[in-house]
Amino acid sequence: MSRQLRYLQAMNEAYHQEMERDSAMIILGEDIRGNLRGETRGLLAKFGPERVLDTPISEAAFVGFGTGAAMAGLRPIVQFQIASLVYLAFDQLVNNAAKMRLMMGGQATVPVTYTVMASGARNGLAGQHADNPYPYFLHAGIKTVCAASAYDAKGLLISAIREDDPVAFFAPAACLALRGEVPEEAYAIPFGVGEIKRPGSDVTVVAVGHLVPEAIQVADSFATEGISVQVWDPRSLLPLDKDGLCAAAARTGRVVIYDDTNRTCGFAAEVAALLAERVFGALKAPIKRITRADAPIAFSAPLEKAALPGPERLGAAIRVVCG
Amino acid sequence: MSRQLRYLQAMNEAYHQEMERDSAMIILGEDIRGNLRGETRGLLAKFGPERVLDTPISEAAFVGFGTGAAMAGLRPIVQFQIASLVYLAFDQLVNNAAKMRLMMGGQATVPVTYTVMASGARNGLAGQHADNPYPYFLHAGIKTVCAASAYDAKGLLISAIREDDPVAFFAPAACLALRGEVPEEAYAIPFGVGEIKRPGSDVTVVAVGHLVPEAIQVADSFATEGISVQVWDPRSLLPLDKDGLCAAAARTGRVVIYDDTNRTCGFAAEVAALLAERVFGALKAPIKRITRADAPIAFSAPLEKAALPGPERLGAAIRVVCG
Amino acid sequence: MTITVPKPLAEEMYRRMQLIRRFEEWVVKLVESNEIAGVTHESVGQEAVAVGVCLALRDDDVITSTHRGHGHIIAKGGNVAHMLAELLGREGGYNKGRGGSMHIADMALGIFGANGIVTAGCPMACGTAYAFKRRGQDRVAASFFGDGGVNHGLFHEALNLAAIWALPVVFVCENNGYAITTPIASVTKVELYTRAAAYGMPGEAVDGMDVQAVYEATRRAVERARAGAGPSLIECRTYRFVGHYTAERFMKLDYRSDEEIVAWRKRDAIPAWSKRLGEAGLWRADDQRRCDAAVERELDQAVAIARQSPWPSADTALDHVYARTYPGLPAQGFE
Amino acid sequence: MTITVPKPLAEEMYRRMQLIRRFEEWVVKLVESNEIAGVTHESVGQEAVAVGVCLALRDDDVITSTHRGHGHIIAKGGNVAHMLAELLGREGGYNKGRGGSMHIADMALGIFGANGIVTAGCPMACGTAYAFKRRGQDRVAASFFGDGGVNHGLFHEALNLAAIWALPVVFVCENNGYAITTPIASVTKVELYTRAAAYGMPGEAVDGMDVQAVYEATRRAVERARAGAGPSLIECRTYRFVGHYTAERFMKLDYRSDEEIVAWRKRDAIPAWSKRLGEAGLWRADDQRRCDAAVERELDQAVAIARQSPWPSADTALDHVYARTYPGLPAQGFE
Ligand SMILES: Cc1ncc(C[n+]2csc(CCOP(=O)(O)OP(=O)(O)O)c2C)c(N)n1
Ligand SMILES: Cc1ncc(C[n+]2csc(CCOP(=O)(O)OP(=O)(O)O)c2C)c(N)n1
Ligand SMILES: [Mg+2]
Ligand SMILES: [Mg+2]
Repeated sequence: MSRQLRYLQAMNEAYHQEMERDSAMIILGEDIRGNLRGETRGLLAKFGPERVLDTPISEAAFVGFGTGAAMAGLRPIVQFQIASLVYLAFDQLVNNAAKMRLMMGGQATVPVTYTVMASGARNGLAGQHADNPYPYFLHAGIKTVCAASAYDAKGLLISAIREDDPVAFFAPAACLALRGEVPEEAYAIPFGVGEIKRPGSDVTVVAVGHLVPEAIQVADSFATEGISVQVWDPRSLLPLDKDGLCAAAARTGRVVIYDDTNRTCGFAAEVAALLAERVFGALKAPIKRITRADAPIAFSAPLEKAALPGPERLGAAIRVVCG
Repeated sequence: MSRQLRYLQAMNEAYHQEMERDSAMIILGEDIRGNLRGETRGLLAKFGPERVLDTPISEAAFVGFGTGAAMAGLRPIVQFQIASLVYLAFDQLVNNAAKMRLMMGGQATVPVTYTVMASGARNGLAGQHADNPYPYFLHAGIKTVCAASAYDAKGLLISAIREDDPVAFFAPAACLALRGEVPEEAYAIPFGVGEIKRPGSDVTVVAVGHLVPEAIQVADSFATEGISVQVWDPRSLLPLDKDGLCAAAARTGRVVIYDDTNRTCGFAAEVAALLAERVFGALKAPIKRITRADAPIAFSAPLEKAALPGPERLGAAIRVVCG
Repeated sequence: MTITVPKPLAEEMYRRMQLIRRFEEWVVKLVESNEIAGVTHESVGQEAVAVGVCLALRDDDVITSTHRGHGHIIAKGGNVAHMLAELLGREGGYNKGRGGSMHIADMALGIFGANGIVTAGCPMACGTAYAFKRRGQDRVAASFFGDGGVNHGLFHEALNLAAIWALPVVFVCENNGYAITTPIASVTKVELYTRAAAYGMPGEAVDGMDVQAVYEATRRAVERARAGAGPSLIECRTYRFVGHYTAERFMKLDYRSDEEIVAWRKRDAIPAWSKRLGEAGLWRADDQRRCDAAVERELDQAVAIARQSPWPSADTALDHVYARTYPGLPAQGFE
Repeated sequence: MTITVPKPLAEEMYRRMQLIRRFEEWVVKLVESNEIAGVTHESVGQEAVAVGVCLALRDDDVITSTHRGHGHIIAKGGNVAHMLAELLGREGGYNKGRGGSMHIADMALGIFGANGIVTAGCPMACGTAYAFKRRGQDRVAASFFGDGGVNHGLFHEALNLAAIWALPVVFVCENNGYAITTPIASVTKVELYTRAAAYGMPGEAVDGMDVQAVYEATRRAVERARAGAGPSLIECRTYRFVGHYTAERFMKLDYRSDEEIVAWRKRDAIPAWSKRLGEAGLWRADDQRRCDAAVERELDQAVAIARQSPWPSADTALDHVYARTYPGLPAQGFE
């Protein structure tokens, strides 16, 4: 009942269970067989080299390969070893895979899951390896989920895999070592349904990915001050649970968005814009965004920390909107 | 005094005047010499094949080439024949050129201008050729301008060229045939300074690129109804004239953002978020966004029109916020 | 210059080439009468490549095409009425009017789409071929691209993938000498087909104005692929008799000399093939006329059908974006 | 196996190789003591490539480097104290602590940056070389990349650009047999250097464990480039004695056999070169020891200097993003 798994183990279990269920599934990417982090452990042994493919360093081609394979009836998982590699395949993602169905008038079905490993900053990854590129996917209209816990990782990954459209699954670097309760059987967390990860009545914090556990900690710390903080996790960023978001925001009338993507045109901007449009009347204070600065992440720890959103800033923002 | 030029001629004049001024400048891209549209007319004859380069169809490499050339002391203009080609060079743009200076601790200076031709939809361009990808640049922190008139085209392009950082200059497809007064001498429109393109006191329309002239028409049409519509054009999207924007919005207390990029995490989202944060107290109505739908543009005219922002929708939104 | 293919195939080669030619001429007319919007790239002059390649494929083989795709689609058996309805933006078009010239597809016929991005179809052909291979099917994917494509990173990555996994793909380079205004010799120092060696696959150049030569070369490559021996690269040397796109005629470009165009027009594959059919005693004087007339009838009817096809309704603009939608997805541009 | 280079150069080859080796060993120690954060890729085993190439360059020539860049930077004359300060994230580092291992640069020494994206430096080297050419300078750009890079689209596009414009670039492929865990033979069917032919440039393979062989091959390519005859590709066959990155030792990966590692370690370029120096009568018994001791002193001092370098101040986190800033640019993450 309360089996604990790490985030990467939860992903691994989802891969195993789904590939077992559906022989049309294949997985490909760089060093899948080598299994650097653990999420692809045992796949080669169980499913063989025809379904578990190590690719050359050719991101654009292996994304296009996934599109073609999907159109021809397979269900590929295309794994990006690090998040910023999506840029190398950007045309194949946003101008091909994502548009194929509409452009063909519904003829093509493109059931591909992109697993984007280790997104976001983590201690010393520096400028090119610390991005959290999901806003690009959202703007391009690609279905996107970001799992904040081991439980969500398994459930959202399974939903992503079963979806008949391209879906990007983001696994934040700062989440990969998390542990949590994960049921053994396969289960799917529906897209477009956010979750109140911590109830509260004074202010709503909308948090994504590794910032969800952080936000919960900050929320807990406010209990002593008599400020009741609700933490809402969208889980799937596109489709976004707009009704759930608006309801959560309207309930408190105060909102802080806590998101680790660049500020300008980031996810927090979309949430703020949505609320300014839909629940304007219910708002009691300006909507605050606590995000990454619009800057590449510098290597050195103090600089890195200064550019990232952090619990102190979240706390300060909560005080401002409640004050 | 009132010489009229087309938008493309204004760009052409900027190219000529700046390349004449600075022998470190080169221009490269696909079919620059062939001069399909007119903006590169006469460059080859005047500046010779060493400064006017036709590239192979290798967008990623020619962007990287531009970065290297700039670091070594040249000042390249890298032209994208159509807007969606930026996706093919996305890594070289957002993960290399844009980050080089920070990653090198200030050692590298990368004075490159990317001219992004014919962005946005235009009658039948269909799914892959109708994008307006500036939100990707904004999110990545790349300085970006979008010129709405022939006058702005020349002035903003000259500023872009003189900037010591990578700058993307967007030339919307729907603007290329516009005519307007353009001074003969070289002039620079400063970055980070928006412009009230039409004064008004009841509602502010924030419009970009080809939607600026459209918004002015709609604004004019409201005069008879007694609604006074102000049209504000940011001109440079990054840096954004946040003070000018907030002042314009606060003056009217009502805002409609009229932008031809996808809705989710688009430019309109950023503007709305900014206003919800900064001028919340001055707002008299919800902030409305009239944008493109989050969908690839279909080929057929009625579908294309339905997915794009349009004057009727802008008009309806103005009525809602003023009503 | 003997004819080695059976008579019905030889005749079909002629018919499809002629159908392409006349189709493209109809397209130009419809663009000029403003019935077709946007940008169309005609393949006039290159018909022998499309037909030679596609007739060497089986119906259940797949092609990926390019911005200059009309010929490929017709050669693979595409229905010209559905194509024209698509070009007119109608609901009865192949893509229900959503795609237009650069995206025409017929998944049932193995036409996995024209594509507006140079070489974008190449990796997709690899994935498709992999699906065939994995299912134990002996089907093949042929991927068309132009001379401009061979300098693109995707070309390189896709050919390498196909080679290392021995995928049943035939890469077909339509070398018409130019990428828009850029001569291939100015952007590539080697004969294009020789690049096959960089991936360990066979490559050959073939006269793209000789439909039978293209057909034979493709046959060899297809047989290799079906037998599990992996991919090949075929460079077809051809020429477009017209501009890069319909609009070019008004643009006064001068990247090609009139002499060059005239010299290539003299090598026009369609009359040349008709002549050979005659010389080989396979065709009599009026066989060509009969065939041409049938082509005309087919196109006249197709244009009529296409013109009668209804326009898509604006309220379906956001259909077909996803296989599965959710509330609020895709988002409208207004609330 | 005679020594063809002058004695001072031969000694400098040894010294730089040894400096790289011991530098990398320091790095591992500092990673393990948590003084260096993030991910570092050591070049232990590959020293002869970095040194052979860079000593064939002039000071005013340029290199672009990779994620495995420490060796290249030291070989090009980089200051190890500034490098170590960078790795420790200090203000006195080459990049003021902004870059870390994967981005070290010294523009003054022609080191146009390590780069975390495979082959990203290749097109930049082309642009740099173009700048030299345009200014009439006879300077050269050398671009390093691994065996994993040769399947990337950027490799293809960059080599083609360099070839058609006859740019003074030397492309140096460090073939250490693996891209992380992926053996090169599983992702490429041909000998890597043969791909040069696809661009019409000379290519050759060289023993990457022989510093002099690398040096000679690079000299030839550099002379060609300086003379205006265009780019070359050199494949240096080498091996990394250690894991892909420091962390690998704890990961229990099994993509390489112990025998393979041992066999390559026997070919270690550094003792081999010292031995040749001795055999050629250029070095006496304690020459190596003296040189080694100097290397140790240099590194000990460098570590000490680096450790004393101050941390960057958090309020400068948004400096150096742009050459010219504007109010509100770059945006903070909070208001
Ligand atoms: C990747 C990419 N770059 C640029 C373009 C713009 N463009 C469209 S067609 C074309 C020329 C293509 O030349 P080629 O491949 O030889 O095909 P052809 O037009 O000659 O049939 C270019 C540059 C594009 N569509 N895709
Ligand atoms: C374009 C790109 N794809 C993937 C990665 C992730 N990655 C980092 S190093 C590496 C292996 C590189 O192998 P190789 O080029 O042979 O260099 P080596 O590590 O052997 O020196 C990979 C796949 C990357 N940094 N860049
Ligand atoms: Mg061509
Ligand atoms: Mg390697």
